Formats: sequence, C-alpha cells, structure tokens
Amino acid sequence: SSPQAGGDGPVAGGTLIYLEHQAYTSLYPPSAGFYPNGALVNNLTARLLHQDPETLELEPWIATALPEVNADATEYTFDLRTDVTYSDGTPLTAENVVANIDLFGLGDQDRALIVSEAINNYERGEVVDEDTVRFHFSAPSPGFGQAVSTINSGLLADASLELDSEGFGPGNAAQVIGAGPFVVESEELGSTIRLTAREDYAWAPPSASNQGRAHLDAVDIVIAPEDSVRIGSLTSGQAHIARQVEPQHEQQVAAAGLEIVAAQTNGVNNGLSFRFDHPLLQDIRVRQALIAGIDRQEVVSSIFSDGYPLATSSLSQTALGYQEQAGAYAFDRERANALLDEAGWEVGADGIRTSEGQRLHLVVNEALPQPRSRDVITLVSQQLREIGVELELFQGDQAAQTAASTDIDQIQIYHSMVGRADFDVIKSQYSIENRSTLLNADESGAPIDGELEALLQQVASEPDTEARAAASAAVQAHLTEQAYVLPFFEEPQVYGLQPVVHGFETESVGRPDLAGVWLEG
Amino acid sequence: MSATIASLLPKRAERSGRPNPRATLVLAIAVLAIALAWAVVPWLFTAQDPIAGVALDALQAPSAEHPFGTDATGRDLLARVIFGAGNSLAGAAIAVLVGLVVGTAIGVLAGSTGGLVEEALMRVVDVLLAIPGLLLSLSVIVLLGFGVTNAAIAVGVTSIAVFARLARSQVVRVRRSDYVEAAFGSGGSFLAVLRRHVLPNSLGAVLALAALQFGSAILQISTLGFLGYGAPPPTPEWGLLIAESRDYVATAWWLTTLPGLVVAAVVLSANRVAAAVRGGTA
Amino acid sequence: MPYAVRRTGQAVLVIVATFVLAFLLLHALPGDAIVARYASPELGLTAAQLQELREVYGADQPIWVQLWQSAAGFLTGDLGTSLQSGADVEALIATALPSTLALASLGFAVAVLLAVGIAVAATFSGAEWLRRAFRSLPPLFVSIPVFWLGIVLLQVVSFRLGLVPVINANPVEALVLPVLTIAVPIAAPLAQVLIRSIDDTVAEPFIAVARSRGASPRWLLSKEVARNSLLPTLTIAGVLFGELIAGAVVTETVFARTGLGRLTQEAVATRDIPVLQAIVVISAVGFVAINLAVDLVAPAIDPRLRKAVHA
Amino acid sequence: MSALLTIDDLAVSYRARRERRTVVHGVSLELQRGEVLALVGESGSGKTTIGQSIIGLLPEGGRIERGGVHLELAGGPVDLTKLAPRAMQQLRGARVALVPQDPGTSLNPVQTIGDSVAAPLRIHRWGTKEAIRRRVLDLLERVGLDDPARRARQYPHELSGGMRQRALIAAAIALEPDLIVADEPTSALDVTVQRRILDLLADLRAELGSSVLLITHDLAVAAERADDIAVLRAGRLEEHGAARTVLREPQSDYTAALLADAPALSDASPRLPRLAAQPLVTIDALVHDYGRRGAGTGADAFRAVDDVGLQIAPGTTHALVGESGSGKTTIGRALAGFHRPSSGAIRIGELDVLAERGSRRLRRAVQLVSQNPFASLDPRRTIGQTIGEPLQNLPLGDGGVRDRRLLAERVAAALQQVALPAETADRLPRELSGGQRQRVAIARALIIEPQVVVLDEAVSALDVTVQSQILELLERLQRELGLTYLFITHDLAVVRRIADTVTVLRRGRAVETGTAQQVLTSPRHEYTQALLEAVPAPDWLRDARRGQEARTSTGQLEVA
Ligand SMILES: Nc1ncnc2c1ncn2[C@@H]1O[C@H](COP(=O)(O)OP(=O)(O)OP(=O)(O)O)[C@@H](O)[C@H]1O
Ligand SMILES: Nc1ncnc2c1ncn2[C@@H]1O[C@H](COP(=O)(O)OP(=O)(O)OP(=O)(O)O)[C@@H](O)[C@H]1O
Ligand SMILES: [Mg+2]
Ligand SMILES: [Mg+2]
Repeated sequence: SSPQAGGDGPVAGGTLIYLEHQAYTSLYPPSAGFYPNGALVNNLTARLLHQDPETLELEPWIATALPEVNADATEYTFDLRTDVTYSDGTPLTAENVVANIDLFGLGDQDRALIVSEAINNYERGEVVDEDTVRFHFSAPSPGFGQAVSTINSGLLADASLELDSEGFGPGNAAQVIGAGPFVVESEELGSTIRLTAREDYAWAPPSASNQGRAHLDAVDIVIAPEDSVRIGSLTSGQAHIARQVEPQHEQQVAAAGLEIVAAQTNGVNNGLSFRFDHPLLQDIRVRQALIAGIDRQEVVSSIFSDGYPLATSSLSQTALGYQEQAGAYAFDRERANALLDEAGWEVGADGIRTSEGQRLHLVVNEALPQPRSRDVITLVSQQLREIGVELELFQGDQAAQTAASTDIDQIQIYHSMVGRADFDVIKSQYSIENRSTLLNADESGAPIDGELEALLQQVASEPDTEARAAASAAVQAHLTEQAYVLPFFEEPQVYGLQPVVHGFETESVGRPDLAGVWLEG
Repeated sequence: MSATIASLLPKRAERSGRPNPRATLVLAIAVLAIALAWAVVPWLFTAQDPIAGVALDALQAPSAEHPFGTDATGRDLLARVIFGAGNSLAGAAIAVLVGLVVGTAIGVLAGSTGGLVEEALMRVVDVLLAIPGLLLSLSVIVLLGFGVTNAAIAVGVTSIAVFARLARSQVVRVRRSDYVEAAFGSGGSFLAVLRRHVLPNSLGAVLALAALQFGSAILQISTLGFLGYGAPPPTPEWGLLIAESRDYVATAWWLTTLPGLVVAAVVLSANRVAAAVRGGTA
Repeated sequence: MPYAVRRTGQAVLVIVATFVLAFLLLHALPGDAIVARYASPELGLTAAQLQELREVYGADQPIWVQLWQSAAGFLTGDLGTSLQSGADVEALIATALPSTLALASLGFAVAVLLAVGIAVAATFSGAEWLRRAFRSLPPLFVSIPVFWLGIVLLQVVSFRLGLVPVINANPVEALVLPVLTIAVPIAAPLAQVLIRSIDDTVAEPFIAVARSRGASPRWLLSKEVARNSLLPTLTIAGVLFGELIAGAVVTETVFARTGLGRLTQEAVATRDIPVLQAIVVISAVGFVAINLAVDLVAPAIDPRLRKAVHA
Repeated sequence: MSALLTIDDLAVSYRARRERRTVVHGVSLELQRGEVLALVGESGSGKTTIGQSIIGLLPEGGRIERGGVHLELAGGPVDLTKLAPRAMQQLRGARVALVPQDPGTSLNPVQTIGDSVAAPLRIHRWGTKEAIRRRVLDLLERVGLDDPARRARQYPHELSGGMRQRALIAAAIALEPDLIVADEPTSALDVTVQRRILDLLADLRAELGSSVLLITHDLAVAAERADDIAVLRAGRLEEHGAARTVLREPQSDYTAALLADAPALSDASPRLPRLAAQPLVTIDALVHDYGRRGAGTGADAFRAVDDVGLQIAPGTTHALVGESGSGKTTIGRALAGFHRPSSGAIRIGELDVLAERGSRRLRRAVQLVSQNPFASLDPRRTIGQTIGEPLQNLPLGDGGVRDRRLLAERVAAALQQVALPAETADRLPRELSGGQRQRVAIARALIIEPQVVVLDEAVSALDVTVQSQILELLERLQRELGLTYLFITHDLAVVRRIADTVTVLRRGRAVETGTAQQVLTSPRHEYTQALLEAVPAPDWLRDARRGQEARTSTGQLEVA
C-alpha cells in the first residue's frame, strides 16, 4: 500500500514523526486492543506467528513453523527459534514463552492483569524441550493460532512479566521489553514516546519486506488529540504520519498532496446492536422497523468517504467467516411505519409513537473511539424521527459512557465495532463472555437467546476451519433473522502519509508496522 | 511621547467627531434585543430547520440561500445560530442566576452579620476560589449529569465565590455609610434597613457583575462544549457550534468564525451594558 | 507578626477545607475509576472480577477511612497511585507540573506585559480614537473563546505561515503559541482593572498637584501613577490564578502539551480521583500561596498598609 | 510697573452632557508683584476654575472661551492661554506654583515626603541628586518641619494635616516661583493650624517676593491676609479692590450680604445665656476608649474621651468645640445612643441613655444630624421616602404611620417646617443643593419630634450664606418646638452666633465649660485663648472685639 519507491529502494536512517490521537494507557499485551496501546505493542514485541494482513494467512515468526494442532484443537505444539533475544539481552526461551502465554491466557487478578480476549479455554502451557512448547485447552480452541499472532500475545522478557498493572502503565514504557524491531528509548508522559530501532533485530516474519533492522533510526510518537492540530501539523509538514484522519479531513489531506491509507480492520463492522431484552425492543417488529427506518446509504455517503464501504453483513467482507446478508438492511420507510403500526405503536401529537402510555424513546451511546459517531447518531435520529422513533444520544464523558454501557436501562442501542482477523471476532463482540454488546445475559448470567450464545461458542470451539466458517455464517444469519444488529460500514484505520514516507504497512487490524518504513531524502 | 500629550493634559480644543458614548450603548442594547428575540421567537427570523439538514448540501460557503453557510451535516448555520440563541442565552442566564442568587445571598449574609458567621462564610468562599473553576464545573456536571441546564449550573457554581466577595464588600461599604447609620438612628430595624438601604445600594455593582458574567458564562459553556461536556447534539447551542466546528477551521472558516462573531457581539454588548449599569449606580 | 501568623493560619485552614471538600465532592461523582478503566465491554470483565479489583484498590472501604488514608498519604508526601494508568501520582505531577509552570508563568508574564501595554495606550496615547480603540480591546479579548484562539493561532501561524512548529518543536518554539493563547484571556481582565485603577489614580488630586509642578505625562506615568495602580491589579492577579489553570486545561489540550491541565481533563474523564485530589490540593496551595504573597507584598507597595501588618 | 498677573476678560466653559456651560463669564483681574490677591465667593462661583486656567490645568472638558492670562516674565509678558503645552509645562512648578486645598489627598500616598518635595526640582532638572537632597532638607526646615531628615523619609499618612500642607508648600516654593496659586490652602485644617500655615505663606512671600493668588471661601481669611480682594459670584466679578475698601464699603449688595452672613466677621456679641432651669441633658464622667476589647489593654487602645461632664438646659444650645480629633463626635454619638462609652452616665430627662441604647424611646428622645448632608441621605430614595422613614419605623400605636396619604401629609408638613417646597418630596438627594440636603436631614430628625438633637458639624460643609440660613432655621425651630441642641463644631465663630453654653475640648478632656459669653470673651484656659486667637479676622475686627470683651467683663463684674 505504499507508493513506488522512486527506484532507489529503501534508505536507512531518519526519525519518523508519527502523530497519535491519544496517549497509550497500558502496554500489557492483552490490553493492546486500544489503538494507541496496539501501535506500540505491535512494534515493540514479536509473536509466535504472523498473520498476513492481505490474505489473513498465518505464517511462522518466533515459531519456526505453524503449530501442530491435535484433532479437537485442544493441544498446540510450537517449535521455537533459538536465536532470538529480548532487547534487554535475555534470550527468548521456551520457559519464557510458556510464562507469557500462561499470563495472557489466565490473567493475574492480584496484579490486576486481565485475560486476553483472544485466548479461549486456556488451561496450561508446557515446556516440552528447550525449543518446543505445548499449550493445553479445556475445550477446543481453534482460534489460538491466530490469537498468538495478534498484538494481544506480544511476547515479553521475563523481567516485564513481573510487572503489575501499574508497571505496564504510562511512565514505565521503557520497562516493557519485547523482541520486536523497536525499543522504547524515552518517554515524556502523555506527550511523546521515542522508539529506536533495535540494531540486532534479525527475525522478521518471512513475508516482511525488510528482513533486518528497521530502516528508521527512530520514531517519535507524538500525542495530538485535537483533530485539527493533528491534520494541520501533518499537512504543513511538521509530521510524517498521522493516525485517525477523520473522513471530513480526507479531502484536506489529499489536497495537500498527501497519501491516505485506509487499512481494513477485518472484524465486526461499525454498527448498532439492539439490546433486545429491553421492553421497547423485545418485539422483533420494532427492531425490524428500526433497521428499515435507517437510511445507511445516506449516513455513509454524507458523513464518510470511499474508504468506508457500506456494510453487507455484521462482519467485514474481508473478515474470516464473512457471509453476505443480501437485502437484510434495506431502507424502506413505509415498511418501517407499517411494522410499527402493526406492533401497536401509534404516532402521538409530537410525532413520536406511543403504546400503552410509553414513548418509543431509545438511548444510544456515543462510540468515542469510532469516527464521527456523534454525526452518525445525529443523522440517524433525524431519520428515525420520520418514523416516529425518538433516538437520544447518551451524554457523558468516557467514564460515564463506560459506566452506562452495560446498563440496559441507560443504553438500549449500542454503537461499536471490533477489529480482529479471526473467526473469533464475532464471538468477541456478541458473546456474554466477552463484550456482549447485545447484553444477552439475564441476571443469573445465563444467556437469554441461548441459540445465539451456542452458535458463538461453536465459532470459538469448532476445531476445523470450515466448521468455524459455517458457525460464523450461522451467527450472521441469526443476527439478521432476529434483527439484532444494523451494521453501517466497514471501518478502516485511516492514516495520512507524507509523500516522503515509503513502505508503510499495517498488521491485520490496522496497527502500524513501522519496521519496513523508510524516509526519502 | 511629545505627541502623546493626552488625557492628562488640558484640552485646549475640543476634538471633533467624538462618537457619542450613548451610541455604543444603544447599539449594545439593540444587539442584546435581537439576540433575545432570536431566543424567544426564532422561527420569525429563519425558515430553515436548525436540526435537520440536507446531507448533500454539507459544508457550503455562505450564500444568499445560506447566509452563514452550512455545516458538516448540511444544516443551515444561520438557523442553528438563531435557534441556538434560546439555549445559549437561557444557559448563560441560568449560570448567572445561580452565581448571583447563591453568591449574593452568601455575601449579603456575611457582610451584614459580620463576626464569626462572616469569617466562616468567607472561608467557604475562599475554598470555592481555591478549587480551579474548570475542575469544579466539570465535577458538578459529572455529579448532576450532562446537559445544557446542568452545564449552566456548573458554570454558575464557579461564579458564586466572585459574587459573594463583591456582594460582601459592597454591603460592608454601604453599612459604613452615613445614611445607613441615619436609618438605624431613626429607629429602623436590622431587616428594614437591610431591605430599604443596604440591598438597593449594594446590588448595583453586583448587577453590573452579573451583566459581565453573562458574557463570560456563554464562553465558559462553550469551553465545556469543547471539552465534551456541553449540550447534547443536535441541540443548537452557540458554544457547541464553535466547539464542534473547530475541526473545520482550515476548510470551512465560516463554521467557527460566524457563530464566534455572534458570540463576541453579544458578549461585548453585555459588557457595554454592564459598564452602563456600573456607571449608573456608582 | 500576629497578622502574618493569622493570615498564614487562614491559608492553611483553606487548604485543609479544600482538601476535604474536594475529597467528598470527588467521591460523590458517579462512576469510579475502576469502572472507567475496567468495565468497558471491550475488556469483557465480569461484575465479580470488577469487585475484586475494587478490593485490590481499596475502593470498597468506607469514605471516612479513604479520606483518612488519603490525608495521611498527603501529609507524608505520598499522593497515591493513579487509578487510570497505575502510575505514581507524584510522578505524574512531577512530569506535568514543570511544563504547566513554564506555560502559566510565562503566560502570566506576557499577560501582564500585554495588559500594561493596553492600559498605558488606553490612557496615555495621543488621539482620543486610539485610546477608545485600546479601551475596547479588553472586552473584545474577553469574548474570544480560548480554544478557538488557540486553534486559529495554530492554523495561521504554524500551519499556514509555518513560523513556529508545534510538533517536535524546541522548548522555546513550543511555548510561543500556547503562551500567547493563555495570555490573552488573562490579559483582558488585568488590563480592565489596570485601566480602571489608572483612571482612578489619574483623578486623584495629587496627580493634578504633580502636573502643577510641571510633570510631563511620562513622569506622571512612571513616578506617580504606576505604583498607585499596581495594588488593585496585583489583587486581582491573585484571583486570576484559577483562570490560569482553566486556561492550561484548554491550551494544553489544543497544543498537545503535557501538563497539569491535560492531566486534569483526562483525570476527570476517567474519574481518576487520586490524581484529581492531588491536582486540587496543588492548585489550592498555589492559589492560597499567591494570595498570601499578594497580601504580604502589598504593604511594600503601599506604605499605608504597613501599619495594619505590624499591628 | 505693570502687574505680575493680568487676567483679561477670561471666559471658561465646561462640557456638560450635550452642550457647553460657561462658568466664568469674562473676568478681569490684576495681581501686583509681591502682593496677595484673594479670590472669594460661594461654592461653584468659579474660583478654582480661574486658578486652574492660570496654571493651565483645566480638567477634561474645560475650555478657555476667550480672554487671556498674562504673566510678566523676565523676557516680557506671555499669554499663558496661548502657550504651547511643552512651554506651559516648563513654566508650571518653576514660575507658577500651586498650593492645593486638601493636604490629605494632594500628596502621592506611596511616595515619601522627600520625594514629593523633590519632584519639582527633579522635573525641572534643578541640580545633582545630592544637591536636590540637600535642598529638600533645607526646604523642609524652612517650612518649619522639625527633624527634616526624618520627615523626608516618612510617608504622607504618617504626618498630620498641617505638616502635609507644609510639605506641599515646600514643594511649591522649591523653585522660587513668581506666582503662587493657593486654592483654599487651609480649609481642611484646624484653625490653629490654619493660622500657622497662613503665617508661613506670608513669611515666605515676603522672603521670596512672590505674588499669591489666594483662593478662599472664607471672607475672614481674605480680610486678614489679602492686599486686594476680588468677589466672585456665579462666574462674574462682583467687586475687585483693596481689601479694606471691599470689606468696609462694599459696592455690591452681594458682597454686603456675604459680609453680613459671615459669622467670623460679625462683631455681634455672643448670646446672653438664658435662664438656667433643671438641666435636660446630663453627661457625667464620660470616658471612651477606642481599640480596647474586654479586659486586656490592646496596644492600640486609645482614650478619645476622658472624664467629660456637661449639662444642657432644655430649649438651649450647648456647643462642643475643639480641634479635630478632640472627641467631639465621640461624645455626640454617645449621647445619641450610637455607641456605648467605656464608662460614665448620660441622661436625657428621666431617660438613662446607656440603658436604653437602641430602644424606640431613646430614638424619640434624641436624634443626630451629621456633617455630610449628602452622605447621610440614601442616594436611591426620594426625599419623601427618606423623611417619612422614621415614622414607618415606629410602632403604629406609638406615633408610627403606615397610611400612605397620612405619611405624605406628615412629610409635606416636615418639608414646610424646614422651608422646602412640597415638590421636593419627589426628588432624589443628588438633585438638591447642599443646603437643601441639610434641611432634609434636619427634617428627618425632627419628624419624630425628639427633645434633643445632636448636630455634628451640621453647617461646616456649607457656604456662609447657606450656613447662615440653616443656623437661622435651627434657631427658629428651637424657638417654636423648644428643642435642645448639642451643637458640635470646630468653628468658634458659629459658636458665637448660636450657643448658649460651651464646652471646649482638647484631646478628649473638657478644658473649659461655661456660658458662651464667658468662654468666648474671657477665656480662662490658655488653650481656649489660643483657639480664639487663631480665628481669622482683620485687625480692625479684632480691635472691635477687644472692646466687647472689656464691656462684658465689666458687666460680669456687675453681676458678681
Ligand atoms: N470638570 C468640570 N466639568 C464640568 N463642570 C465643572 C467642572 N469643574 C467645575 N465645574 C463647574 O464649574 C463651576 C465652577 O466651579 P469651580 O470649581 O471653579 O467653583 P469654586 O468656586 O472653586 O467652588 P468651590 O468653592 O466649591 O471649590 C461650578 O458650577 C462647577 O459645577
Ligand atoms: N472608630 C474609632 N476607632 C478608633 N479610634 C477612633 C474611632 N473614632 C474616632 N477615633 C479617634 O478618637 C479621637 C476622637 O475622635 P472624634 O471623631 O470624636 O473627634 P472629633 O472631635 O469629632 O474630630 P473631627 O473634628 O475631626 O470630627 C480621634 O483621635 C480619633 O482618631
Ligand atoms: Mg474650588
Ligand atoms: Mg467629628
């Protein structure tokens, strides 16, 4: 996805200035889902496997080959490279790998370290010999191969594994020691982190264009939360790369002669989850009406750009397990009105429908990390008003939004997305064990829609790929059939690049890979 | 410096073309009146919908059809400014009222009772001053919940201390005056003197401050909007209009500039009126 | 001496009261840092796990116990750990404070220069229209939102004209625009008070007397007016300290600077109470100290106050 | 030889609201070298304006319409009104100097006395730093300040009014100017201090050969000190001539009336004491300490009134005289029940004032009228509201009035009593003149029909003519209503006119008490004598008074 390298090939040296939207919050790999965390972890750590961002195929990295997996996918055996060292000089050993995956798979409550959402059914790790490790699972865990390729499984030196939640927090970045192409040199709390290339890095994944040390000498990751500042600095040449170029700025960036890279995130699409257990949403006709009453085309074309394709399923087209849901989200205002009429919702004096004294009033969160969530909701609420539904945007800062997000009385419609290039991603989004955006659990913690939960578990535990794809398709069909979700678009990670930047790539969910980047001139 | 023989030197010749100071006051009152009219009967001033936009018309520069241009979702900006007057002025009014009522009550109580009560109250005021205003208002919003009214109250809370201080100093000044002494001397009770003399003569400066605070309240509310604690969209609100459209400073100048000018005009007018109030009561 | 002692006692009392009030206020806020940090559905933790985390952080103890522990911590110089990032609050403050101090003190200095410039021009410049123009500057400055000023300055000065970089700027360059941004809203009220107190001073009989001795405007300004107008200005300068912090929040956000302001905003957004508590106490100490200093310095400027101090 | 200063058809106007108002209408004056010209006239007649025109310091909005101010300098006469600002600046302080009215506000409060005195020297680059320092000490010594080195280091607030005025004079004469404009140089000072300041000015004038334009509202001062007198009325010159001629044979009726109203110039003898009955007011061993709380004696404790006793017969006027700070107000306020003295007893008839403090009975027995008529009226309330207020405060059964119509009637009656037109009731204090305001204050005190009225410097702020009217009013009311007055004043001339009995206070102690006649004509205490001596009066008047004294002392002998 990088421009042609002017013939001369990569140039070594230089300091890249990379603008980030927010400061990182933790470098504990299972927390790397947060983009600013992930951008760092991805460049600081190596993983057992590597996933090709284009094909989503796995390939060896620290492991010498793809793992041996037993038939029901409850045992994974990896053969490890023996030439890898961490940046503090300690060797990457089998014991160390087991210690890593044990921590990520089991978490550590005492140190406030969570379990990685990528690893399911983990039981234990085993050092088979000095360059072989094996992992055992209590139930099939077919996603584990992909899991150890993600940033959530970035391998850390023994010293770093001792850290507690605080130790992974801001201010301590230099203590987080990986075996990736970059090392943290210095950190200015909340404003800048300087990464330097690791001179002896020589274990890049086979498909990487740059097999040796990173071309760049250093990377300055500078926090610039204000959009206009980030874009202004980028277009005025004060920085080389800016993450999160919002659609409204794309034109400005392009007009300044810069390149825009929209990296697909290969996961669950940006969209709405209807929390069907709420009294107002229990009737499927209401949910269907909401879907029919929203003109996604208008949302996408007026607020977003070409980099944001209209969603055709709850999963992105490039996600594993994608199954098109043709015609599921058609805009048809008449049908929407008819459905609501049928469900007994009558239009009141102020244009909002009521039934048995209840107003059809729903609250949706603001997806703070997602692009232009406010504008999307504003437009959608305008559209829904046309069919007599009142949609309110939940007011609150990050903490308030987070606190309300799991409370069905406060938020009935949840706006979100999740990126992960594995079949499991759909489970991450909807399972009651994970993000549970539909809030499909009753008070006792049992699933309300048992069928959905069972299908999700199947995705995560069906040992063979085809069966997983089928299970994923079944989930998507079920979501469509029950009118649980309305996906808007396939959300990319959008970067703006100065023309002098070459070789910029992202990993499978859009985190930057800086090892191959070089600066012209 | 030889040319700057200014106000301190005698004026031998009357300088002509001196604008009448009343003219600016009239202008200021006119601006406030228009803003008030927008707040009360916005539909008389625009036929456009402030909430619903035509998505295809997004980000149009000012034109005959859209004198202030359109915003990112194709809404007419002028309509949003006009309809926003209601929210903004009401917000500012609430903010000022909170500060005025609570602050003045504290200040008058402290100033008129004196002694231990005064000491205690003024220390409370010091504490209020010692907590940074923005932090205080953010906490109040989080505490009360988000929304236009709560943001306004939060801004008002931060001005309580200032009002209290001013009210107290005014009351103390008036209390020392000969006419208050004379009123006591003619048999007036504490409350009667407070009502007849102390309050009317103290509140002039306080009201001037209120007019001044009115302008700054609009700005503070907009700062809260900037930090993400303002009115919920799609509510048109001036501060929010500026705050939300800051991403377009480089590409669509009108989005921040025109509402900004409206706010500046209103704030300036409020200041001018405040000066007149002060002048009239000093 | 008793005056200074009493005044200092009051100051300490205010700080203690601020500490307690802030503590209670912050703990009354809905949503705690544990929720803010760990309850996000993205992390998928169960309610039981959250409860355990609460216990780990001591967030489940009665508020009085927490207040006591926090107060004891403050007294021993231990400000606790940030619930959001897990970093030591002392460390957070230690990195944030110098940058904010530089911004605030420079901003204040520039504001004073600006204010003095405006006030002098508004009272002493030649043409009446010029004086009027300068007189209308403070209300104009007051009506500009700080964040807007910052963004426009950035767009014009840095992005369009390319005069000063904001990203990877050297420490001096990095301060130019933020200082200007924070100075303008502080300069406005300062200038207003200064103009007023110059006006008041100029109306005093002793100015007419000085003029009757043949004093030139420059003499009047430097020898007669300046010191007399200083005190009211100094007094509100103390009050403006709070503005400085609000200005820092906005300025640091716009210019992507580290500092107490940014820290404040992030801590509020994540209900990071230990951090907020520390910020409140630091700014209360700052506020109280500045006002105490103003009170103690005032007699040096105005000899009439000396008696009161020693009395 | 031509005059040093010639004012020729001077007209000055001020900008008021929309139009310009001329306040000096073509005044022509002459001042000879080395002489004193007194400019007299009532408040607002344009005295200050003329003085400001001379030194070129009209306030903003003021403008010279026509005429000239010619000053005879070494190089010939210059018209000060036509001079370039720079040139004028150079003249000010050097050739023309000002001695201002109020020494309290005329010195920069944050500058040392030394710096203030040095200012003209520094401005006009008189000499080296050291030379200036020595010159300042010299000047301070010359104006009679003790320990000049210490005084030079002190700040204005550390000096008394008289000392400050001396410092201001030192600054004015620093460059030995040809002309000194002294605008009411002593009106803010006590008589004894006034005398010393005027003496100083006279000495310096003689020494330096400067001319003095003495602006004053006090005819007696003019009479005593001036060679020539110019009488001003509403911006026009009424009379201009040698002092003796103007005073003895006034050409205009206005001057004659002014002379008649000036108590200081009247040679009428003090009132004869009226028959002493049982006293109505008895003050006994009154002590008042300020700054002392509870038992402990604070460092700032200060005895303002020290064992003062006096008695006032019903229907008479007792004058309390003494210099500033002697405790007059403190006693008056104690009598009116405004504060509790440290010890002593005060009775009004059967009423124990100290026990009744704050009660309605006391309010109905005694009322206070204070010095500043403007400050004692609420600027936001109409005259009617102000006068009616005491009636609203009283309980209904006890003289209180709530009915609006009735209230209006009572207010109208009260206004009539103090000779104000009924429509005054709807006006605000700022719409009245000083004399009218003082009448309002008196009406408010009288409306609840008190027995005793404490008048604290009730006429001190007023012009002689107005003062005379108010005094007349007070006398009439006393006759009609049988009021008893405690009349506080620092002006012995007023005492001469109105008092039956007098107490002279000095530093909180009553140094002398007795009938007005006795105290004023044959004072026993030397302080009283000094006080009397200090009252300005031309020599011929002093002679006339001496005659009186002789007569009364023989009269007393007859009684005894
Ligand atoms: N700055 C001014 N602007 C407008 N009118 C003024 C100003 N100063 C004085 N006047 C008016 O000019 C007239 C003369 O005032 P001036 O001060 O010369 O009187 P005066 O004789 O000195 O009175 P006083 O004895 O009270 O000092 C008065 O009517 C006064 O109201
Ligand atoms: N509230 C007070 N606290 C302390 N000292 C006071 C107070 N009021 C008056 N004094 C002092 O008491 C003394 C007598 O004051 P008082 O006002 O009675 O004098 P006065 O004779 O009325 O003087 P004047 O002629 O200046 O009005 C003065 O030295 C004064 O400084
Ligand atoms: Mg005068
Ligand atoms: Mg007195």
